[in-house]
Amino acid sequence: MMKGHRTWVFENKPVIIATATVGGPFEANGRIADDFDLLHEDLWLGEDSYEKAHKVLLEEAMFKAMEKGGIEKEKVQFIITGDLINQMTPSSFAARTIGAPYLGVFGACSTSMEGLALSAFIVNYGGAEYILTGASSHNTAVEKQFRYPTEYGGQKPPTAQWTVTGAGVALVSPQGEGPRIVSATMGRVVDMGISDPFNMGGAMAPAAVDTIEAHLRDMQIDASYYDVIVTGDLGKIGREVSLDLMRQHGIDLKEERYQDCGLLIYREGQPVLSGASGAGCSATVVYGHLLNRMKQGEFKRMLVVATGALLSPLTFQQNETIPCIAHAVAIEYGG
Amino acid sequence: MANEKRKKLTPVQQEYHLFEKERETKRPVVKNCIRAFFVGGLICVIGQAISYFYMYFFDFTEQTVGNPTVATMVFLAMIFTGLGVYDRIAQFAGAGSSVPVTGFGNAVISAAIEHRTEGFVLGVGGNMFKLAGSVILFGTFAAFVVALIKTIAVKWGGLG
Amino acid sequence: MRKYVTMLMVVTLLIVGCAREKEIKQQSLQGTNMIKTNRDGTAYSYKVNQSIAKQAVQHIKARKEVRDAVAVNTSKKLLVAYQVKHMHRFRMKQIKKDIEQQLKQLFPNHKIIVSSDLKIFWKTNELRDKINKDGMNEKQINKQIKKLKKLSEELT
Amino acid sequence: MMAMFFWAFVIGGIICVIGQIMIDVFKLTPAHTLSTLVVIGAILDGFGLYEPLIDFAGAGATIPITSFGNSLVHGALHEADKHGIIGVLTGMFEVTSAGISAAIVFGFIGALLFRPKG
Repeated sequence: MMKGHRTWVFENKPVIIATATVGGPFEANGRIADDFDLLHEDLWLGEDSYEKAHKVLLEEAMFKAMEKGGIEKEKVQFIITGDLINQMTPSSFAARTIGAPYLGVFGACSTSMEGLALSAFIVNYGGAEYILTGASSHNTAVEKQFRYPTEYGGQKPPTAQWTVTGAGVALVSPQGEGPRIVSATMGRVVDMGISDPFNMGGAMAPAAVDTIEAHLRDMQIDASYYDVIVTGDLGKIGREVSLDLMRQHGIDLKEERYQDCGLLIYREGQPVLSGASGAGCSATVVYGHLLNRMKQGEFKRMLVVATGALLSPLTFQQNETIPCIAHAVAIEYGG
Repeated sequence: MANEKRKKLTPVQQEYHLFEKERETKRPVVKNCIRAFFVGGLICVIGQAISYFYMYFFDFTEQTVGNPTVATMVFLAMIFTGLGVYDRIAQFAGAGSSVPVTGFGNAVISAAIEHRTEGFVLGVGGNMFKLAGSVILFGTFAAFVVALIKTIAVKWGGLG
Repeated sequence: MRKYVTMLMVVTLLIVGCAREKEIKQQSLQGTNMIKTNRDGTAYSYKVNQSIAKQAVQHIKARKEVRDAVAVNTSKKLLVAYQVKHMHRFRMKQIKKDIEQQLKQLFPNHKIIVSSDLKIFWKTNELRDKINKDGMNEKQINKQIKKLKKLSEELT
Repeated sequence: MMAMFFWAFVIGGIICVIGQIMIDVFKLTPAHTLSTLVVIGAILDGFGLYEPLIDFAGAGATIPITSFGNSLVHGALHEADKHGIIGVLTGMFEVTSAGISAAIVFGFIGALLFRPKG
């Protein structure tokens, strides 16, 4: 049901019956390594190219999610995934392996919540029994495409972020045990004129604020309604900027209730500069770490605002600014 | 360049620009420069040592020793790039490791290694100069213009 | 684009400026001479008289820019290799011209070969020591000088 | 010889600092920075200033990428001296070829030997 201008409220509260996350070596050294289902020691995952490794990440996460949800791959009705690679080949190739109808979605690093919102919508209106949705990214595959060759010695400024190697997948179903999806607010493209591709957090912060504001307005609730509001990958700078922006707009948000996936995933001292980013960032942290904490009863209501920077290497070279987007999904458990 | 770009922005965007700038972690310019100075200087000292080595043991003069020295430095760049060390050094040293000829070598070699998965012809061959190509292009073209002007000036202007 | 060009010019000027400044600076750092030469810098030859070389070395060493010099000669040729004090190295081309001129005036009957190259300096030094010790004949020295001349003229 | 090492260190370091300033202050990409430095090297040699710098600082001036521009101009001028204006075109790579050919050869060998470590 539509509420306000751009929020869906799901009366049937679709359930995330199972999730799975897969990570790489860098994530294995991170803060939330225990929340991953599968961690790889080798960035290549035994494949002969980074792109293939990227595909394998997503495949493994999908199979693991199905295994945990106790279903066969024939029962999956839709796959809704996306990633950052040109023409989204890792997602498409992984979908080829599963063989279910496939909808590729692109929202850059906000893909995870875009997929989850769409899945919830379809499931809510009886469109499917089981939907696999997720997002993935692979550090070196993404670096290779967006920046320089991985072995190239270019100094990154302190505003830069580290692309996560990982895939997070959720299995969404109309009934079952697990966290429930109650509402979702779709983002609009916000461009505040930042053009530095090494400052994604600063570019994406206004998009996150825009979506959070819209969600609260549409739902007619206060920020304190949620036990925790989690942004996708704003990093240190983006988080600070967005907090100040919200204060400026009169939204009172307690600092400890405002988390960022990009800051949760890695340990202090890992050379990630401003924090983590990438489509896999919000996917792995939400589907792994945060839902685990939810199931342990740490919090009941969570709003996940995944943020994405919709740029390409081409637009950057053509001196375009970076348009950004954020999608919010509210998840509740217990209570 | 940054200013020109900013002019095209709307007032709201400009306001946000300033808002964001205030909260952005500044680049540690002074620290970076000091690091660049020491690492860059050190690489040049290594180059000088290699020069003396070639001059002492082979028939190279100060004039001709540049080529073997450069080749050796590029070779070292290959080893360090291949072992995955050069990008680590670069994150510390910045321009200190990219301005010396080793940085040029690193740009070529890293691209070559990276695109090996696309095959030797289309991958390695096609992408080798994707970073360093501009250096060759602008170096060659600038040299062409400079040399042309100078030649003309000397020949017909009686200069030089 | 204009900004880019201005920046380019600024940086160029900066480098030029810095380079000039260094030139004016005092000789604060002067390398020690690592090559040992005879006290007079020349050698006595049994067969070929090295007095011309001896004279040349004296004249060149008298110049304030020159740190060290070594020379050998035959009856027709004079090969002089010298090292410039570091702070004068910016003007090496000019110094070379001056020295060439000076030597031509001093020894009009000799073909003068001058080099400031370190390698040539080493080699000349070696050659001189050899003349000193073994007493090479005119032909042998000529051959060596020719070789060094060729080496000093190589560009790449 | 020690003076040579010292000045190689200082001049080489200074050139790298200029590059760092271009990256950090003028926000240029590495490719822009290196291209600019090469052009500066070519221009300096045009004014006859780079050669003295090499005399003075040795590897401190030959190792930074600026020397690339310098030697391109040098080769061109050398050939132009011998063969007139057409030499400008043909002589360009005469002196510089070592850097480029070394990069090509070792780049290919590198591709045969290594894979990116990430």
